[in-house]
Amino acid sequence: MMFGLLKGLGVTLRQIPKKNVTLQYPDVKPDWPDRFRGVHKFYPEKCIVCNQCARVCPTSCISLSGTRGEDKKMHIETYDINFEICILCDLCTEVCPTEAIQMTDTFELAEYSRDALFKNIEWLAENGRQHDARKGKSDDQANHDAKAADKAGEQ
Amino acid sequence: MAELRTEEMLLNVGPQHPSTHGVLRVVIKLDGEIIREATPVIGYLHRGTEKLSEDLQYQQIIPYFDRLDYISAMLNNHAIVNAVEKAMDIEIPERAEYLRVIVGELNRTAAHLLFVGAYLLDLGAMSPFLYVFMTRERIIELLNEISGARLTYNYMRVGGVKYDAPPGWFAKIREFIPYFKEMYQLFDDLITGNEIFISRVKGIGSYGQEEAINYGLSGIPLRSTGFKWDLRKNKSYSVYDRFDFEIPVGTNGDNYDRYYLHLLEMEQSMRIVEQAIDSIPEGPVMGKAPKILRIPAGEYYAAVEGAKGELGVYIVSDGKDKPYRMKIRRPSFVNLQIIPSLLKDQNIADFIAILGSIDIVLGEVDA
Amino acid sequence: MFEWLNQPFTPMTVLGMVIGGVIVLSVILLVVAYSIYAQRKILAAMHLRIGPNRVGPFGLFQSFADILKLLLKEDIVPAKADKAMFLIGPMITYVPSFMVLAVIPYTATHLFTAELNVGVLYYIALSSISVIGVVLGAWASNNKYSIIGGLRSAAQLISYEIPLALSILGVILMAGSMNIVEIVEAQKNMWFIVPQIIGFSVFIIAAMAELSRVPFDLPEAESELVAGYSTEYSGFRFAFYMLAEYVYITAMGGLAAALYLGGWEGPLLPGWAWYGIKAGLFIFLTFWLQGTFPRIRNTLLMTFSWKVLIPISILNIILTAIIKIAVA
Amino acid sequence: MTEESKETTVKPSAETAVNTETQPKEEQPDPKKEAAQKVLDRIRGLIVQELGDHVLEDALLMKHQPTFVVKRDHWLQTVQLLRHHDALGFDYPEAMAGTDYPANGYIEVILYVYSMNHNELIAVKTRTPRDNAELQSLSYVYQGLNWEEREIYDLVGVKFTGHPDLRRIMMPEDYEGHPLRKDFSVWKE
Repeated sequence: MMFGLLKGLGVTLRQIPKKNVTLQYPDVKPDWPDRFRGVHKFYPEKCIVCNQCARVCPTSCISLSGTRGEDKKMHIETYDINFEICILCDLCTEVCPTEAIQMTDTFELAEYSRDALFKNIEWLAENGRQHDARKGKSDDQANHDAKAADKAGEQ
Repeated sequence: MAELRTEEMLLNVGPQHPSTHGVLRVVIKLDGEIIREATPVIGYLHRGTEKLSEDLQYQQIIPYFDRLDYISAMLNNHAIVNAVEKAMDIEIPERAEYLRVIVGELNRTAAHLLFVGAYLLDLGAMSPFLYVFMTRERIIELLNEISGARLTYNYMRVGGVKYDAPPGWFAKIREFIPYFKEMYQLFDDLITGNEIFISRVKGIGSYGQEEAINYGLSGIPLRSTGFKWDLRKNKSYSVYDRFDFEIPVGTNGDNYDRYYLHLLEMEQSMRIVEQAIDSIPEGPVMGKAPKILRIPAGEYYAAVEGAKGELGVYIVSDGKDKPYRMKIRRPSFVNLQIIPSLLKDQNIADFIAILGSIDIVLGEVDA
Repeated sequence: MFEWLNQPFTPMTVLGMVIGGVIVLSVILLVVAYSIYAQRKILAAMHLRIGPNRVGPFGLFQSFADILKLLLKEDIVPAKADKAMFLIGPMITYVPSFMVLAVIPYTATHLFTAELNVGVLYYIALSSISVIGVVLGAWASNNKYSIIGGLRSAAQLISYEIPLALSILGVILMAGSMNIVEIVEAQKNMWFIVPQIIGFSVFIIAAMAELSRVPFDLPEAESELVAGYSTEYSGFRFAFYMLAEYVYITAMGGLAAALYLGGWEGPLLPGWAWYGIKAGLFIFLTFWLQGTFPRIRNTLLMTFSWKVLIPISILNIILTAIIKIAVA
Repeated sequence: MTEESKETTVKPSAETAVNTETQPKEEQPDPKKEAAQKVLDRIRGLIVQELGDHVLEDALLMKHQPTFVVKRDHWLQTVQLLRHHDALGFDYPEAMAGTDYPANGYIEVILYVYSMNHNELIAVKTRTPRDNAELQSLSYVYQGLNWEEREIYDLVGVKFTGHPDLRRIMMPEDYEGHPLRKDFSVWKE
C-alpha cells in the first residue's frame, strides 16, 4: 500500500548527487544556436530600400525611409524597429533580398522606459557590429552562407 | 434549537490565481466546501486573432498561430499551413512532411510534459514540474536549433518548412530518445504509483463517451473515455499513415486516465519521431508555392491533431491574398465547456484537480 | 546546570532567566534561518538546481536577507479586515511556538530549559493554541480563501492532535513518565523507535499534519487557496506566521528526537550534537517529503485521521500496555 | 422576415457555388469528388424525404465538402434531424462559425458536424439578415455549441433564441459592437 510512496521518495533522493542543470544566468549566458532569432542587426550599406521587410511585417513594427542618391540608387535614411510590438518572427530577414536586416543572438530587451524599445538605425547597426565582433567575422560569414544556402534550397 | 442559517458563498477563482493556467476566471458558488455551480469567465487573453487574420497575408498569419497554444506552436503552425495547402492543393516535398511530423511530435511531447508537470504542481507536488522542465528543455533546445526560437517557432511555410535540419540534428534526437525514456521511467515511478496522487485523481471528474462527443471534446479529454479518436489516424493528414503507432485510450474518463494518457501519448510520439528520423528521405524542404498565396474563393475547413485536441481552421476566401474570414476551432476552448457540468457538486479540493486535467491553454481558449 | 524551577526569585535569577531565554531564542532563530536555507538547498538539489547563492558565500545569508526584507515591508491591513484580530492573529500563533521550546531538552544537562514533570502535556497543550491564531487571522482577513484555509487548518490541526497525543501515549507508557528528560533517560538501553515503531509511524504522519507540511499542507495549499490563511498578510506579520511554522518544525524535530530517537544519547560526539543530528533528520524528512509528494485530498485527510490513525494509535497503546505488563 | 431580405438571402448562394466548382471541371472525374457527391445526394435525399423540399435552399460541394444551405426558419429542425436520424447520426459538432457579408446583407452561420458512425463530415449553414440577426439556438442539440454560439453572438452579433446563457464571452459585458462584423471599427466617430 505504501510502495508507491516509497518509490517516489527513492526517486527524489537519487537526484541529490546528480549534476545541476541550471545556468547561473547573468554570469553564464546561454549558448544559442546559429539560427537563433534575437534582436535584429542592420547593415545600412546593404539596404536598397525595397520596403519588403516593412510590408511583410505582421505587426507593422518596421518603419523606414530612404532617398535616391547621386548614383541613382536608393539609400536608407531612417530605419526603426519598435520592439514593443516586434514578435521576432523572422519574416523580415526572410524576405530581405540583400541580407541587410538579420537577426542576432541578443535576447535581452528589458528597458526602463518604453521609448528605449524604439530602436533606430544607429542602434541596430551598432548591434550588428557588436554581434559580428562577438561571433567573429568568419563565423558570421559562415552563418550568412548557410542562410544563403537555405534560401537557395527554398526556391 | 433554531435552524442553522447557512449561506452560499461566491468564490472568485482567477483571473489571477496560481492554478488557472493563465487568466481563466471561474466563479464558483460554494455550499460549505461543495461546489454548487461553476461559471467559467474567459476572454482575458482575447487578442482577436481571427479578426487580425482578416488583415494579414497567409504567411503573416503563421506567427500569430504560434501564439494560440503557445506551448505547442509547431502543431499550430501545422494547422494553418495544412489548411492553406489543402485549400490550394499544394503538394509539399516529402522531406518537409517528415520534418513537420518530427518537430510536431517533439512539440507534442513537450506540451504533454508541461501538462504533467503543471498538473502535479496544481496538486501540490513541486518536483515533477522541475523534472519535466529538464526534459522539456532538451526538446526546446532541439526545436530552437532547427527553427531559431524556443517557443514561437514560425517554422512551417505554406509549401514546406523554413529550414532543413541543421547538421547533427538527427543525431541529437537519437541521443535524446534514451534520455527521454529514462525520464519517462522517473515520472512513472515518482507520480503514477503514488497513492496520494491516485487518491486525488482516480474516479474523479469522470464523464461518459456520449457526453464527451456531444460536447465536441477532442484530444485526450475525448480519448480518456475510451473513444478511439485521433485525427492522425482517423483523418490521416501529412505522412502519419506511414508510421506505426498506437492511439492509447482510457476507460473511465476520469482525471487519472487523462493524466496517464498524456504519458502514454508521449511514448507514442517518440515512437513516431524514431521512425521518422530513420526513414526521412533526402530532398528539398520547400516545394513549389506561389510567392503570394491566393486561395480560390470558397470555404474550407481542415484540422490537425493539436496537443489539446482537434485544431481546425475554417477559411472563407474571396480569392484575395488575405482570408475573408478565419475561424479557428480551438480544442481548449471546446474542451473547457465541460467544466461547469464536471464541477457541479464536487468538493472544492477537486476543483483544481479537475480543471487541471482538462489541459487548457488560455492563449488558445481566448484566441 | 541551572535548576530554574527551584531557585528563589531574585533579580539575579531573573537576569539569568532573561539571558538564558535570549540565548535559546537566538539559537533557535539561527536554527530556523538555516533550516529554511537547508530546505531551499535540499529542494534545489533534488531538482538539480543551484538554489540560493547570491547573498553571502553559497547564499548562506539568504534567510537573513529575506527576514530583513519582510521586516522592512509595509504592514498592510485590508480595509475590510477586523483590525484588532488581524493584528493579534500572528502573535497568538507565534508566541506558543517559542514557548514550547522550554521543554525541549537538547542536552543532558538541559541548560536553559525547563525540566517539567508534564513536559509532553505542556508541549501538546501549548502547540494547540497556535491554531487559534491561524483561525483568527484567517477570519479577520475577511478573505474567502483565508477563511477556507483557516477552517481547514482548524479541522486538520484538531483532528491530528488526537493521533499525535495517542501515539506519544505509547512512549509515556514505556517510560512511565511525562517528563521529557526522564523519557530520554529511559531510552538508555533501547531507543523507543524500536518497540514503538507503530507509534513512531503514526507520530511522523500526525506531526507532518500538525506542522501543515506536505503532503498535509492544505491550510496553505498555494495552488488552490492562493496562500490560505496568510493570503492577506504581508511584511513582518507574515514573517511571524512563517517563523512560527519553522520554529514548530524545529521543535517537533526536537520532540521526535527526544521521544523516539534517544535524545542526546550517542557515542563520541557531545550530547547537543547528537541531538542536532537527530532533530536534523526529522527536519530533513519534512523537506524530503515536500520534494516528493503531492497534496492529499482534504476529505481523505479527515477520514485518514479518524478512521486510520486513531484506531492504529489506540491499538498501539493496547499493545504497549500488554508488552509492558508481560515484561514486568 | 421582410420580403426584401428574403430575396437577398436566396440570391448569392449560386454565386459562391459557381466559384468553388469551376476548377476541376474539364478534368476526368475526381474520385474524391464523386464520393463526396454521393454523400451529398444521399443526405439531401434523406432531408427532403423527412422534412420536405422547402427546408433546403441549396446543397452543394465546397471542394469535396458536402454543404447544405438551410432556410433560417428550419435551422433547428434540420440540425435536429441530422443529429437524431439513425441513417444520419451526426453526433459530433466540429466547428461553428459566423461570417458577415455586408454586401449581401446577411450573416452566414456555418456548422460542421461529423458522424462518428458513418465517418462523414458535412457542413450545414444558414443565413440571417444582418440587422436583427437571429437564429434558433442549437445548444440543446449539441451542448458543445453553447460557447460557440456565445462567441458568434459576441463577435458577429447573431442572437440565438432559446440559448440558456447568451452573454458576451470574449469582450466585456458592456462592450458595444461586434468586432467580427466587417463594418466594425474601433475608431469611434
